[in-house]
Amino acid sequence: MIQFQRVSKTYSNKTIALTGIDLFIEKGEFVFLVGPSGAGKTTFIKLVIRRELPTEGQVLIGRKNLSLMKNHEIPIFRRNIGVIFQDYKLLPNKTVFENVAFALEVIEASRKDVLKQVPAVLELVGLKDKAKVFPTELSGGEQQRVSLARAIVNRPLLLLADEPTGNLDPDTSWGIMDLLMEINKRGTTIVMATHNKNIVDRMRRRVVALENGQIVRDEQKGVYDI
Amino acid sequence: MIQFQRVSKTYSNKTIALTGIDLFIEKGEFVFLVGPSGAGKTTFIKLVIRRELPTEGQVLIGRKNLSLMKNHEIPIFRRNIGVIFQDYKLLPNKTVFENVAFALEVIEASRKDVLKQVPAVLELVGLKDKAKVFPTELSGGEQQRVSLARAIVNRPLLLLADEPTGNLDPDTSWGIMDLLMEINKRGTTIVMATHNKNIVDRMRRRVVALENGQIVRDEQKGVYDI
Amino acid sequence: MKAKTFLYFTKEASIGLSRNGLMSLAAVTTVAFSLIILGCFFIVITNCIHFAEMAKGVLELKVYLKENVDPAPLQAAISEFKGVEEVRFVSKEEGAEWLEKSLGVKNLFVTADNPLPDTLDIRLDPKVNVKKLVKQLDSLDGIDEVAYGKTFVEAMLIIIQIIGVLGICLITIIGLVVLYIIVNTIRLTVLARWKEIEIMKLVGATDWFIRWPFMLEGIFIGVCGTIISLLLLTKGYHLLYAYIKEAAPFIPVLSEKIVNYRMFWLITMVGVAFGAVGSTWSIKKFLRV
Amino acid sequence: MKAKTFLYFTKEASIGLSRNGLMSLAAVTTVAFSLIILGCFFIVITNCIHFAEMAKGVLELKVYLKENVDPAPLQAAISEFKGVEEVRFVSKEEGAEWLEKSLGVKNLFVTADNPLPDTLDIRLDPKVNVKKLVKQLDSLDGIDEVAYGKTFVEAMLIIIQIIGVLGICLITIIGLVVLYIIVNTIRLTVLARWKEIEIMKLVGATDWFIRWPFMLEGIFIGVCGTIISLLLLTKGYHLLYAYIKEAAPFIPVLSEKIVNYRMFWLITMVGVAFGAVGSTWSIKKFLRV
Ligand SMILES: Nc1ncnc2c1ncn2[C@@H]1O[C@H](COP(=O)(O)OP(=O)(O)OP(=O)(O)O)[C@@H](O)[C@H]1O
Ligand SMILES: Nc1ncnc2c1ncn2[C@@H]1O[C@H](COP(=O)(O)OP(=O)(O)OP(=O)(O)O)[C@@H](O)[C@H]1O
Ligand SMILES: [Mg+2]
Ligand SMILES: [Mg+2]
Repeated sequence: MIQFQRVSKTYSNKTIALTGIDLFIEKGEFVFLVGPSGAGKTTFIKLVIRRELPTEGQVLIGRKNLSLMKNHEIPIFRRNIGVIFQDYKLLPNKTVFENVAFALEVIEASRKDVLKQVPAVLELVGLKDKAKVFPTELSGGEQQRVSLARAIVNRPLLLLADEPTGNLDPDTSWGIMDLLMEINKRGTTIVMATHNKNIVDRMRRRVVALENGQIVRDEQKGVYDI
Repeated sequence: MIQFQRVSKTYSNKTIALTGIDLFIEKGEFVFLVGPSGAGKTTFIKLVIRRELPTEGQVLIGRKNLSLMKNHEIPIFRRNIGVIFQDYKLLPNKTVFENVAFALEVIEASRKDVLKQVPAVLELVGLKDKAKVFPTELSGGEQQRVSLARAIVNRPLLLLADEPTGNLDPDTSWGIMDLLMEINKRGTTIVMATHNKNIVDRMRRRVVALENGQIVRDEQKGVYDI
Repeated sequence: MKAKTFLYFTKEASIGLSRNGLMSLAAVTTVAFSLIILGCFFIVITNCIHFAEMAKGVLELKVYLKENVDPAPLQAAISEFKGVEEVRFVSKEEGAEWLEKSLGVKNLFVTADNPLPDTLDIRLDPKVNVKKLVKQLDSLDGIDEVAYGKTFVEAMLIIIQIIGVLGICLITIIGLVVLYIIVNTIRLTVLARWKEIEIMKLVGATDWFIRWPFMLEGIFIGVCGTIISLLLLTKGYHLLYAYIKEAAPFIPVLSEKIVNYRMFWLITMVGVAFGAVGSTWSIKKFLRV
Repeated sequence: MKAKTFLYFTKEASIGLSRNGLMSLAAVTTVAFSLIILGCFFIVITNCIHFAEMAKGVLELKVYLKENVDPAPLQAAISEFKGVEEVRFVSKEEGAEWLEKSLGVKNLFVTADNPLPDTLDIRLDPKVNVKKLVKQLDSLDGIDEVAYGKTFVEAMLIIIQIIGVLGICLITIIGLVVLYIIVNTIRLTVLARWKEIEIMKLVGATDWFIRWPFMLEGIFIGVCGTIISLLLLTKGYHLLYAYIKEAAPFIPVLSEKIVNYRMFWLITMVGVAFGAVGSTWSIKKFLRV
């Protein structure tokens, strides 16, 4: 599903975010991406959704080499990937409902589908009451869950979650994790960047640890620390 | 230091965020504010810095009743409070250095002080190398630490930290907690809203638990859960 | 594009406008006011040109004939010259009559010979080259003098020409400036929202999917600006027209109907088209995500 | 305010401008272009008014005297009338001379009596009320007719007056519109940054601390726009002046020096002052945090 071949990423201000990453993630896997602040987790995710291009090496998603992808292919490509952004990236001028619906509007889903699926997914993340509210009127954790709802509403093949429980209390976090596991069971590949030791340690899934832009550990059924 | 007298807050869209809060926090205390997502923790902090006014009841900081405070007093009042915002609230057009320096510029500190204290505090939060970089070029955890640096640079009497470790790995989080305890020891009152069970449980400080806008628990040397 | 999608775009555009209320308002008023400037210029300049055109109608050259010359062949020859619209023969007797009338005296030449010459009055085509025409006339046999009003005619023609040239230059400059202001204003509203565009792209929206609502917003801003400016301009011209017809009925002012008609097209095209272009062109930069 | 703080504000403003490059550029060009419109209008209108003023210099009324009337007392009386600038006596002999010259014939009245009347040529004050003056003249003894060019004079005076009134109305309207556009443009740049203002307030900045850099930015945008527009306008007027002096030297165009001087003040005031006002006024709303 995801294949990194000797990938390096240096930002335009010369910050080296990733160096020589070699990684293969299979379809249906659930992978934790861990590592200290600034290790390159978000950069990894940006490379996967082609928000950034690698300065060296190749990123392959499915059979697509992202560096060779044409401009008009990008939107179509991104529709198969759900992303929970670390900074949520909600549209400030749209209500919660509209924000989630947007992921369906772009694939020109029917009105009926929108009206059915959006409330359902908002129910799942516990924000049924907040449908008509704007993101600026939400608490941090609520915004995070809207981002999650938008990421999963069109049942993507690949789900990238960047610190999806950073602003959630443990109970809500576990609720979200149950949801992600459920989605994973239905076949969605999940890559989750996280600092939540409790979750990683209890789930015992594959753990890829980054440090200074390099992979320092890659374990099946791993834990947060060494 | 902080006194809430039967405080209620209903937002303009009729969301009830806090109801009947009675709370007294003494000078020099270290208080954890816990509670599920949407419980009203951020609203509490907004009331303390007079970002919002209570719809009912009184908020007293020091001897000041915030509802009676005159407009021109507000900036002066806020300068004695450091805030780590949940969404960081960094100025996008200023570098890391300038963002931190801003808290000193507003009190018209001398150039010398700025050049001395800003690098020192950036060193403390581990962002010495990032001084010349813009917030958009930082990772989530790095932005969070800039917000922290700005909050503490002018040695405020009161420090409000809204989820200050949400995007930090456990090691860095503990580093930050050590820093906060150090500051607390020097006499600064600290109120910290958090979801980090590990930290709360290990520190054993006063815990105020909110739920649905009400205080459900207020323990000295408390833990995260009941 | 499905009808449903287009409907969606329209809804999006109107939502975008209303939720960015302050910005939209600022943009609409700026567009309206720029168009008012354009309209004012247009009114002034078309009327100046109209005035000049009218003035052309009264241009004349006078040719004095030598005594006892047959005017008919000369009249025919001059009619063929370039820049000549009409040639009228005025006999010495008619000339005397006219002189008596304009001097307010009677029987000017009853006791004496009429010393006035026979005359050919030449009405000129506005595109005439006066100098060349005068040379041609001078070279004709039987002509005593080409005289009356020569410099006046030349001056008038040049003024008319200058009004035309400057008018067109000015309206072009102002038109471009107004266009720029409109495009730029809409650009500013888009610049403020580049983050939204980025987010949309990250969620998988195609460029067109993003562009359409912005374009419709631009068009809508253009339409609103157009309507407001047209209302004010037609009202303004109505008042101006009444004022001038009252104060100076002899000034040839263009009728409201003509001005409103031309202005409608000018303003609508500029306002609407460039509202759309402005927004489309502005988001281009931000679509590269 | 400490000098250090002011320095800080200036630094802040220039940083703000450069880091919002695209927005600043858009704002500067919009301001410059609006001022160019104002300048164009100003040039056209001041020249029209100047032209009209010049035209006033040639206004005359002619009064024909009855035969054998002594002109001196009449001349003295008329000089006292309101709206009269100068009264000149033209005897019948002088009149005949003038007529001979302008008709191009000689010895017009050698064989006959000179039938022309003695005349008083009255040069008018531009502020004259022609109808009233004519009535006054008619009531005088010894006057045969007030005749020559009456309607022409009346028409000219009204046209001159209309040019003045309309010119001032137009320049005021355009001035206000340009002001509005400038204020609004700067407003749009501030609107895009209201979040920054909120953050600054939350960190303890006073209103003035926030306002100053924005105000300086506004002034700077105004200054840049002013400089650009003045350069283009003076260059443009230079070309126009040369063109008209070449093509139609008889048209009285205002000298470059006068226009540039007046325009400099108008544009600088509008551009700079309202750059500052625009930004200050715009952030007001966002300071309530
Ligand atoms: N847009 C950017 N431009 C320049 N440098 C950047 C940019 N984004 C991130 N960086 C830098 O690249 C490095 C890796 O950043 P990244 O966001 O991938 O870290 P991360 O692992 O997600 O950290 P965190 O846990 O704090 O979110 C950091 O040093 C960061 O400062
Ligand atoms: N500006 C606002 N306008 C309207 N409602 C708001 C606003 N801010 C917050 N709320 C609502 O008030 C309630 C309390 O929000 P608050 O941000 O205080 O929660 P919180 O305890 O900080 O949650 P979290 O842990 O997710 O940050 C929530 O239901 C939220 O939706
Ligand atoms: Mg990150
Ligand atoms: Mg919160």
